[in-house]
Amino acid sequence: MHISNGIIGGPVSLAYGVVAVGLLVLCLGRARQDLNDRLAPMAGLVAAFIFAVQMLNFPVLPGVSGHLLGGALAAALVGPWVGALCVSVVLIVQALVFADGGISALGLNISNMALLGTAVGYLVLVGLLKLLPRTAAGVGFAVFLASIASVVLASQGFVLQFVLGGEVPLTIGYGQISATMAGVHALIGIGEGLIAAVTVTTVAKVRPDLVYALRGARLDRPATGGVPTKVFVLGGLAVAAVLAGGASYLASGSPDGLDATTLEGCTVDADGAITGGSCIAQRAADHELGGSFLADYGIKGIDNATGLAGLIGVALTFAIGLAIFWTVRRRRAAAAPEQVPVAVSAEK
Amino acid sequence: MGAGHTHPMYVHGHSPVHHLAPEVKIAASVLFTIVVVATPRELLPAFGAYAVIIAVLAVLARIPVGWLARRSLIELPFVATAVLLPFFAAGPRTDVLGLSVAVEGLWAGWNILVKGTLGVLIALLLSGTTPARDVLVGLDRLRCPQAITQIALFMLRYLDVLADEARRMRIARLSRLDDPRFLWQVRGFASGLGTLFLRAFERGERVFLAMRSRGYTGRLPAALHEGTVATAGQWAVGAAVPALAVVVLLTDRLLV
Amino acid sequence: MTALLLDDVRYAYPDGHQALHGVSLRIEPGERVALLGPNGAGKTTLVLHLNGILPASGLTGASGTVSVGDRTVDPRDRPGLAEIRRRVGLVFQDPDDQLFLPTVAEDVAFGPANLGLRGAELAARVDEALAAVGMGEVKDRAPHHLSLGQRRRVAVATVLAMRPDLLVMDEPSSNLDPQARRELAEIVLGLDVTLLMVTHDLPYAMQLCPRSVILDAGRIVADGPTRDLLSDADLLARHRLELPYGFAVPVP
Amino acid sequence: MTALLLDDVRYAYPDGHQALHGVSLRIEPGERVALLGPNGAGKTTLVLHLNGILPASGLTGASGTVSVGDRTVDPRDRPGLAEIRRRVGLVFQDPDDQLFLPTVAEDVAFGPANLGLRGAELAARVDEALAAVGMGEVKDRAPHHLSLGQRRRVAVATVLAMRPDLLVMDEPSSNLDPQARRELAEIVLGLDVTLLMVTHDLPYAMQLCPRSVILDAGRIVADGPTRDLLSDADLLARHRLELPYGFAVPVP
Ligand SMILES: Nc1ncnc2c1ncn2[C@@H]1O[C@H](COP(=O)(O)OP(=O)(O)OP(=O)(O)O)[C@@H](O)[C@H]1O
Ligand SMILES: Nc1ncnc2c1ncn2[C@@H]1O[C@H](COP(=O)(O)OP(=O)(O)OP(=O)(O)O)[C@@H](O)[C@H]1O
Ligand SMILES: [Mg+2]
Ligand SMILES: [Mg+2]
Repeated sequence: MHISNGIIGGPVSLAYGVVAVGLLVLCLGRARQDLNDRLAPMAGLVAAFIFAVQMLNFPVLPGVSGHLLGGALAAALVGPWVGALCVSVVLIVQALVFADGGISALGLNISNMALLGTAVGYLVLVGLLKLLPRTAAGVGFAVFLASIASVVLASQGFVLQFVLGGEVPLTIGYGQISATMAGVHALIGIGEGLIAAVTVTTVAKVRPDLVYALRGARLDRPATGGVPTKVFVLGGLAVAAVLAGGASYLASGSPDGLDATTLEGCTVDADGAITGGSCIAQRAADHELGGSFLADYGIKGIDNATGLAGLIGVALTFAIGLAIFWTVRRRRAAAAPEQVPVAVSAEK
Repeated sequence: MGAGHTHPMYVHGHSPVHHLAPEVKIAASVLFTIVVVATPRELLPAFGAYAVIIAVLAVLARIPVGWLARRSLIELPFVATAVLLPFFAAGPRTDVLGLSVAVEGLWAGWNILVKGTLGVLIALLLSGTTPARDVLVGLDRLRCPQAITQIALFMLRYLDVLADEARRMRIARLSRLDDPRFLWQVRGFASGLGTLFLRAFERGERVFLAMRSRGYTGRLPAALHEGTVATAGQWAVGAAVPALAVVVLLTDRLLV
Repeated sequence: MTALLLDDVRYAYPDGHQALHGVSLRIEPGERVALLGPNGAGKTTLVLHLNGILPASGLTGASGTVSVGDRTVDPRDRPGLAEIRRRVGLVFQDPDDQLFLPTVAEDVAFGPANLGLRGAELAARVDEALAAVGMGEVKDRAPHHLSLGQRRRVAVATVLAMRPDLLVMDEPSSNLDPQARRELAEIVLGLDVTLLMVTHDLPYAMQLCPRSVILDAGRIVADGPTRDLLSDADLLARHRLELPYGFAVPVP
Repeated sequence: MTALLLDDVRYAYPDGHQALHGVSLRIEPGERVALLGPNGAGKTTLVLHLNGILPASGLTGASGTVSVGDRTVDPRDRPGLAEIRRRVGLVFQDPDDQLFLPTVAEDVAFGPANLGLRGAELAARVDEALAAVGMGEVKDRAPHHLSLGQRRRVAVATVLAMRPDLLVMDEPSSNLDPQARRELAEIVLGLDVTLLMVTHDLPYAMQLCPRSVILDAGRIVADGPTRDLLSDADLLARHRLELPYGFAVPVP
């Protein structure tokens, strides 16, 4: 979800830059306690891993790319403070060394992906870990859902930035943009959730000492100390509610400026533009993929269905997540099964 | 294996731009980009002038045009989707080539396209003339917090380790009669990914400990890159670029 | 039919470093040959040619042909490569290049499973190979959590389990404890395979291989009975080889 | 003052595997000691304790104390650790763990630069160390583009360049060609350091180290003059050690 230069106005970019620096300083302060001999290389690996998975990206909106974000993975393995630093490092290096994401949009990108994404991922994850059984499947499922939540919410962070500082008034409402972003990112979130869940469960099984979210305890053993359970459960539930409800609320918001003629022209032209874009180098396939999402949402926008599309995306995500969780769980009919249904229904 | 061999974006060379200290180049790039972004989108000649500055720098750095073009293509699709904006924007409309487009949208699309592209080119000039590790050295000298440079250093090293471990695992599979397409079968892929992560971590951890046992304290010893510290002259040269951009911006402002 | 035939093999690494300058070699079925030579001579590079890992297809700087039995290695011919890899079992110099699955048992089973073995037969093959190298106990542990010598033994087992026709081992005895080294020698002597073994351990070469080849700077500089080569102190000294402290060529 | 003192060191890896079951050892300044033992005995694990790499701070399953000279290894005491790491030079069993910078020269310079050397003095130190292992020519190449034996030699150079008081080497001779192995022995014999060397090469141990210690299953099972230990065939056999083919303990 890199934003390039020139999409968000100068003052808003600057404001976000200031906020990002402020929060990063906070993270640095907290990270100093965490960044010991063991965590330093892990932080580097997490950053490298995120860097690698972010290479697979495609356009979702003009000047904005879609790809895995990695905030929840980072939060699970190195904790929220170092995790936010890891993702920030990825973004800084990408901007400076790989010319990916605008240098002037660094504050925006860090706010969305590093700060918002990691924070949401961590809250949801820790909340779910309190509810789910401490088995490999439980941890994997928690990471899976946390990833989806973090990706979708980070995408909404962009929408907020666009509302505040978009350089141009659009015919499509913010609700639709929000739904588009949520829908696309719910799908991205599923992919990211699977990758993150596999990675974290593998590490948790062999080297539980490396999984920050488990606080060094082995699986199947209750964690000691920490913040009261209630806080995290409530936090996780609140985020899930925002996730499910927020998108639809935004989407049903204002179909302002909707005009049948404009939209007709828009779909046709959008197609034209996509064909134009697909000739660009080797990215053709990815590009068409991104483009078609956009076109789809454009068409459906006519009858206000975009909001629904976003909501369906989120719901679908959870459904698929549940299905995977159930199959995995049935396969390893393991410890503490009676806890699970409670957790799942609460999550819904 | 080791770190710092990742120079995917580095064009080897010995130009004056290559020899400029990394901290100077970073500061100049960031400032230049900010000037570009701060330029009102209507000042067309200013953008032309920026493009000329970039072209001159590219020639000085002896960066092949083909390389710049190929590299910027990677990022360009995201910027180029800006051509969609004229169709989505609200407000008064006009006809271009028989299509009805929004004036405001045209400007907005142009804004993203030109600032995005110039930004990409500036960043490419930086990364094409500065090895990744030197960028970190530069950040370090610009007083970037050590936690960040250290994570970044490990990140670059781990990119190598990941690639290297992935290569080893691939060869191991191949030589024992695996069809690489198997890699994409979900189970194999999933367990492969997890194992890759763990292996890479443990390799990297051992390398880290080996570094520690040779006295590493969180920052590369300055003696290893003493030769590249910026002189006052270099700072002056570096400052000239954004300064020139500001001059362009101001004169254009006054003229238009 | 020769087991292995190399004809004027040249190879330059992608960074431009020329590692092989025209190597020709012929090994008959059932022969056991030691490949000797100083560090950086190109032994590993040569070995990686034997089942088509090098040269990468389309690479310039590589020429010559490698044939295994009646087949020629050709990176573009995938079924042909698969057949060659079935015949040639390669033990890498670095065990980390060989082991990649989460448990030792899975890793050893990987090759035979690709050959089509299943179920009890596969399990038996795995157990047999692990028992041969004395690593039956570590079956369910993760390879990357073993000591280096244990990893090397498991690496040998992964290849033994495939029962190759041509066994190629790159310094198999390094990091092995003395008994494991002798046991490996006994295993190899008991197998009915063609063997090409890279080693710096000249007594070990003497013990296992009647014939030796010396590679230096990417060229074969000597080829003959091991006993003769090892008795020629001048030859050895020219190529950074020498008999170790306290060792004398045993009188036959 | 003893150079190295271990007192009842126990260690379990994070996956729960207990590698050291109480090791006590004392080495006097200037002694050269060989650490022998079968694969998986815990030699590498022990060696990693000597400069505070293991145990990681806060890890359960680890106990005992390690002292180097007048200092005790304590993972929480950072300045103390830095001092210990200055004194102890550790050559890892796997050179890939040791080399990580883009060129050989930089890698060798890394340690001395951390000690505060700069400019001409640093360059001289690097050249000297590389010359000692015969790797002066590969100075500007990338370590991961070297052969395994070349990498091992460079790894030794990275530690020699730091001029440690206590030199600890984990199987330094494996993958070295025979001449390089002898040259390494000569270098070590020429240095005025305390030496602890892990090896499976018993003649090499005999040549370099007057005293040997045998570690098996995480416990020290023998400690004495190398000549005596190597002459005790029963003892050796009990711990998977044996003299190689063709070697006889030279008569003094
Ligand atoms: N990946 C690589 N890229 C470039 N050069 C390489 C690479 N690997 C090896 N070389 C070079 O090729 C030459 C031959 O290397 P090779 O690994 O074949 O030697 P070797 O005979 O196996 O040595 P050793 O006994 O040390 O294992 C050496 O000079 C080495 O530096
Ligand atoms: N990272 C690890 N995690 C878990 N167990 C390990 C790890 N490394 C080693 N072990 C185990 O600890 C024991 C001691 O290993 P160590 O590497 O110290 O052996 P070693 O004496 O050096 O053997 P070798 O001669 O083969 O190098 C072995 O049983 C090994 O399987
Ligand atoms: Mg080799
Ligand atoms: Mg060892």
